[in-house]
Amino acid sequence: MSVGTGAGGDAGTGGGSGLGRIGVVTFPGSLDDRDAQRAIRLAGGEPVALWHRDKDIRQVDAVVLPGGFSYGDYLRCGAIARFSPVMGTVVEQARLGMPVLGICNGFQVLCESHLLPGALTRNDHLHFVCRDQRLRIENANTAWTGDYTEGQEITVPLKNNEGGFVASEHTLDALEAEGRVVLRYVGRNPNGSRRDIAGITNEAGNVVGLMPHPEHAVEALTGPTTEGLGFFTSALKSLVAAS
Amino acid sequence: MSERSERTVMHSLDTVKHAEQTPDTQLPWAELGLKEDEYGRIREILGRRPTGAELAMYSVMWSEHCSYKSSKVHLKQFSEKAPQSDAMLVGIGEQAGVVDVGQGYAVTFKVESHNHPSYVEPHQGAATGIGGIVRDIIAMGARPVAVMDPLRFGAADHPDTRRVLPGVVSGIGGYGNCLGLPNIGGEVVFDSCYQGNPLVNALCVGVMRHEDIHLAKASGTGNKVVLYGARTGGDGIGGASILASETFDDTKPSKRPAVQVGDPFQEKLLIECTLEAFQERLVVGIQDLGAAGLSCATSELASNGSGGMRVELDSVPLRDSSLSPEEILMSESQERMCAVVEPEKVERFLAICEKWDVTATVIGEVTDGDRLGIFWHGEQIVDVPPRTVAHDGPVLQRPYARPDWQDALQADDPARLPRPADGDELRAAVLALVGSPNQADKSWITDQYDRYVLGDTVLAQPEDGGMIRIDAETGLGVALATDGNGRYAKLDPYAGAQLALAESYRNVATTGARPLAVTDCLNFGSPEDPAAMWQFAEACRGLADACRTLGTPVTGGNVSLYNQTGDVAVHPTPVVGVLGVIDDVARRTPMAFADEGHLVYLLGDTREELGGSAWSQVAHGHLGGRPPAVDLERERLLGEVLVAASRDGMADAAHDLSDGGLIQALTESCLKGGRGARIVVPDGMDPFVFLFSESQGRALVAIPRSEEVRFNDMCGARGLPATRIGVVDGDAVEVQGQFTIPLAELRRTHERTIPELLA
Amino acid sequence: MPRVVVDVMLKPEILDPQGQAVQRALPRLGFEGITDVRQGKRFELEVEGPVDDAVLARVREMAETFLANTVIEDFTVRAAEPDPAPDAGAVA
Amino acid sequence: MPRVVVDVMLKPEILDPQGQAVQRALPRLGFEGITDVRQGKRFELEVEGPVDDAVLARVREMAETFLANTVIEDFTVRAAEPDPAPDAGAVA
Ligand SMILES: Nc1ncnc2c1ncn2[C@@H]1O[C@H](COP(=O)(O)OP(=O)(O)O)[C@@H](O)[C@H]1O
Ligand SMILES: [Mg+2]
Repeated sequence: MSVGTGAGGDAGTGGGSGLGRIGVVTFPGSLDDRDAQRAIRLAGGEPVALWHRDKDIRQVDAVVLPGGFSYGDYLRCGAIARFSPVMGTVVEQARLGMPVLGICNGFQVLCESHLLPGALTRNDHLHFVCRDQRLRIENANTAWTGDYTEGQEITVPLKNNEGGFVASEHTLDALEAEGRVVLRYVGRNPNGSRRDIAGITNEAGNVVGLMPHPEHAVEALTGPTTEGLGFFTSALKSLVAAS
Repeated sequence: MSERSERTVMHSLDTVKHAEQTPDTQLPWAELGLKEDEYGRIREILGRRPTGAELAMYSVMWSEHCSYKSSKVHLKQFSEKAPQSDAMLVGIGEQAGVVDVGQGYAVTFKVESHNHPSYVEPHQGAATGIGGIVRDIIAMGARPVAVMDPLRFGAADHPDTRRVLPGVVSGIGGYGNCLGLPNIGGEVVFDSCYQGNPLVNALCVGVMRHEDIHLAKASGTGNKVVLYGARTGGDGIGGASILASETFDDTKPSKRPAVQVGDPFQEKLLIECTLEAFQERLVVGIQDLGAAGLSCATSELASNGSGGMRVELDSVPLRDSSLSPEEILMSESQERMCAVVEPEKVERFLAICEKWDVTATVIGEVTDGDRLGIFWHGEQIVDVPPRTVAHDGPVLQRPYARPDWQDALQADDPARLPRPADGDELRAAVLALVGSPNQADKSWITDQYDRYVLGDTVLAQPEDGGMIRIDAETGLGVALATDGNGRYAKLDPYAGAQLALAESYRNVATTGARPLAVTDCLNFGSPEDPAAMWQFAEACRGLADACRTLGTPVTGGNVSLYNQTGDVAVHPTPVVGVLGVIDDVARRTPMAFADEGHLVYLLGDTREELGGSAWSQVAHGHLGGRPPAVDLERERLLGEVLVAASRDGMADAAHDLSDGGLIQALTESCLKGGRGARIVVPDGMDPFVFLFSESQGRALVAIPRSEEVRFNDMCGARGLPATRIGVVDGDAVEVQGQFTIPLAELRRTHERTIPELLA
Repeated sequence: MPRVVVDVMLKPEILDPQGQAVQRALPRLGFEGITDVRQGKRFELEVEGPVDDAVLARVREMAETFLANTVIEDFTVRAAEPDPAPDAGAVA
Repeated sequence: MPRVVVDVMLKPEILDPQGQAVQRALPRLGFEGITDVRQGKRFELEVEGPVDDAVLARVREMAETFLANTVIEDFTVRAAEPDPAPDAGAVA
């Protein structure tokens, strides 16, 4: 995975082709929305800002639900954001096959919206944790991981308070059996996640949720690595392939 | 609740008219913290007795916390002695100073204390500390881009530290993380002097374009005053005067004022909607609501502006409908701001607030004339010249005197302390040092802070300074560090303040950034104690003198007095933050020794200086003697060399030397890079002094062999001593002829202390 | 004002790190004999009219779709008992 | 197992950002008529012996010093009612 590590200006805005418009939703309290936009740009795509109150998702080809504390994460992480107008459209389009990536808070929103099974609970050590996390790609066939290889290990930042993935044993078994565990923590499990799960996908492989932040590992200057960029390049390629 | 019941209840509304008619009515001025002569002055200013609401305003604005009445006469020096600096766009006096960093960008930064509230309720106290300083920065027109948190706690193994520290850290993290501001540095110091009085300081830095600087003033007759953000509740009523001005006495829980709860989500919305309003040029003047709430915001806005102001207090949206007008004026409810907006732009301003789900209300307007009038149900309850509330508070010339114990303390030289005699004892002393709570790894704390959010963090803890990129095209960035050493300041407050500046300056330069400007938080004991007042006066004098020498003006800061438990004050603790600029962040110098074969150079001179040192504390629990000598010209020279080495790509890593001396810095750089080092003690140098002395003006640098000649030539030409002391190599730290410590052992010792104490 | 109380607790099979942390801390503070601790949430909703069956049914719906995440949590809904004096009054 | 319930709520005069967030969201979800929401904590403690006055007194002490932060919170302690069936079963 090699990436230009330069200034992160507007690497490829649009690129001319109609494809590669990736929406990034801003909820009140979203924090990593600009970072997701930058990652999309660095990957060669065109980031499109989406607003939580709008049903209209501006004809984007894919959507990222970014990290942050939507609505302060006050009730449960993602619980309030799930009911925003934009999510109605995102859920509808996701069911029709549009690639959707939920990062951290976005993952929590996807679980609350029942686009992904399970839930994310308080870290077992009860602290917010920010660290560079080693991960293993378990499924390189989703819309967001095609540029990786199965078994590849990457390091990207992890930062959250409620990142422990839980689901019933039955659901966990099914996720494993169907190859829907996309990412696993390597080394110390940072939050008590069941079966070291860091990210999962839906049955169709177009919706992926993960707790770590690939959008913060896209420039050597500001991230621990540039190994997160692959999520965004993968999506752009999958869009081209699907067209 | 007792606060409320103790308050004198006005049975009927105490209007201005009523006050004129009832000159003899007794008001509870003493309970509100005013002195008799101060009350007399208020009567004189008004030509009558104040109303209850006026009294509330004066009392809170004339408190130590808001008026700086004890410190003003000393703080003056920061302006009087300020070095000429073209970089200063806005100086002391505004919410925060503004510094020109080039390319049309301006940066504003400030450090503030939230010490007392953080002892009462660590989580909320610290959280609202972050909230307050962030609002100061937004109120200058800037987008906040990072926070830092210099912290001091009681003894690491004291049971109450287990209550206070985790709460403070979760409060800072909970609030800052939720705002989406990276935490890029700070300090954690343990010392039993802070047992009943932790120091929780918070720094925020923001960035704007020059043309976006906003000031807190209400001008333009007819312009509207808009209050927006959280609804007003009974939070911290009287908090500013009672909580911050008087010694907190934990034996009387009934005296505990209401604690404020922070709502970082609300603040995040406040940031976004304020910045959007700035962008559309909707704001004439703006002020955050902090201590003293609306009393402060309205009087300062009006006082700084050209006219007067009229406020309809009934329009203030309330969380608690039973609040009296006096309480509304004093409430310190968090997450509120006040903007002055031209009438034709109000609609758009309110629409932006609505977009962000922020409650916003027009509560008044700018008037001609020069009075601040506040109305309640149509009746006037305040009629004051705003300047007298906001700026003409009392100024005290508190007596101060060098304490009689100072000589004995300085005479108690650490030279008498037993020292490690051979390699084995040195080895043990090194492990004891790097595993001691003050010198140990702080990741247990800093891992609770998001350092990545916003995507522009180039350096963060444990680096010497935090560094933020502010322009992605050009690579322009700023670096910040905060430092303070209460032990040095206790031994000599004049030198201690200068050493705090020197260290912070050095930390910034080590990253490759050019130091530009200073903010400070002066944490001291009771100003009513002549000894504490002397410490304060000396520290101010020292800092002002040093800033002049180094050419780095103080742009703003904060004073926190009454930091004591009973009669025992904390160490005088001036915390100094330095801001530097770097033209291209890609040139930054990190601290890690990561490359096998690089040469380790020690810059500067090492003398036997152990007074106030970490070694004397860890090995002997000793504090005495004199702190290390201050040599500001040397600091400047060292800084120039470090910046040049970064710019010209000569140094791959650098780490400044501070508490713990050379061996501490070497340990940190080796552990960060995952590489060992072989070190030779220079000829004629005592190994113990070499490793543990805290002589100032020094740094370690790692130089690729290919750069050695060029680097040496540069140091030689500039006259900075540079000694090659070893090489980055292997997986142990070896001091030849003395001892070897495998990295793994060093790491274990360095990293386990804090988790074991707190987990 | 009439109030409805919604209690939300993690399902028994879901790990409760907060409850566990409390339980582990208790002996250190000198409290013995507590064999398990679970920590959940309590919501007090103030409603406009009287708390009748219709109101309770609507609050139950609210809890089901919003206040609780039924993947991991159980809830109960009931009318509030007439205000109990809190054990710790206004200590301040 | 006998259980004691400790309810911890923010004092009425203290800002409750969590409760407010819930309250603001309700109308958007189509739930009207809720005039205030407060969110607190509920602890369920399983005790060894029967829940007598001595046990309740000790739990009260626990709540006072540990479970609640009495600077900003009030609490109540009581023996648990015999297990109510939760309103929502195992939906997952
Ligand atoms: N409370 C804190 N918050 C954030 N960073 C911290 C905190 N305490 C210490 N750090 C960071 O840990 C590193 C080491 O701290 P310290 O030894 O005090 O540095 P120095 O001696 O260079 O001033 C620095 O990067 C500092 O910013
Ligand atoms: Mg340093």
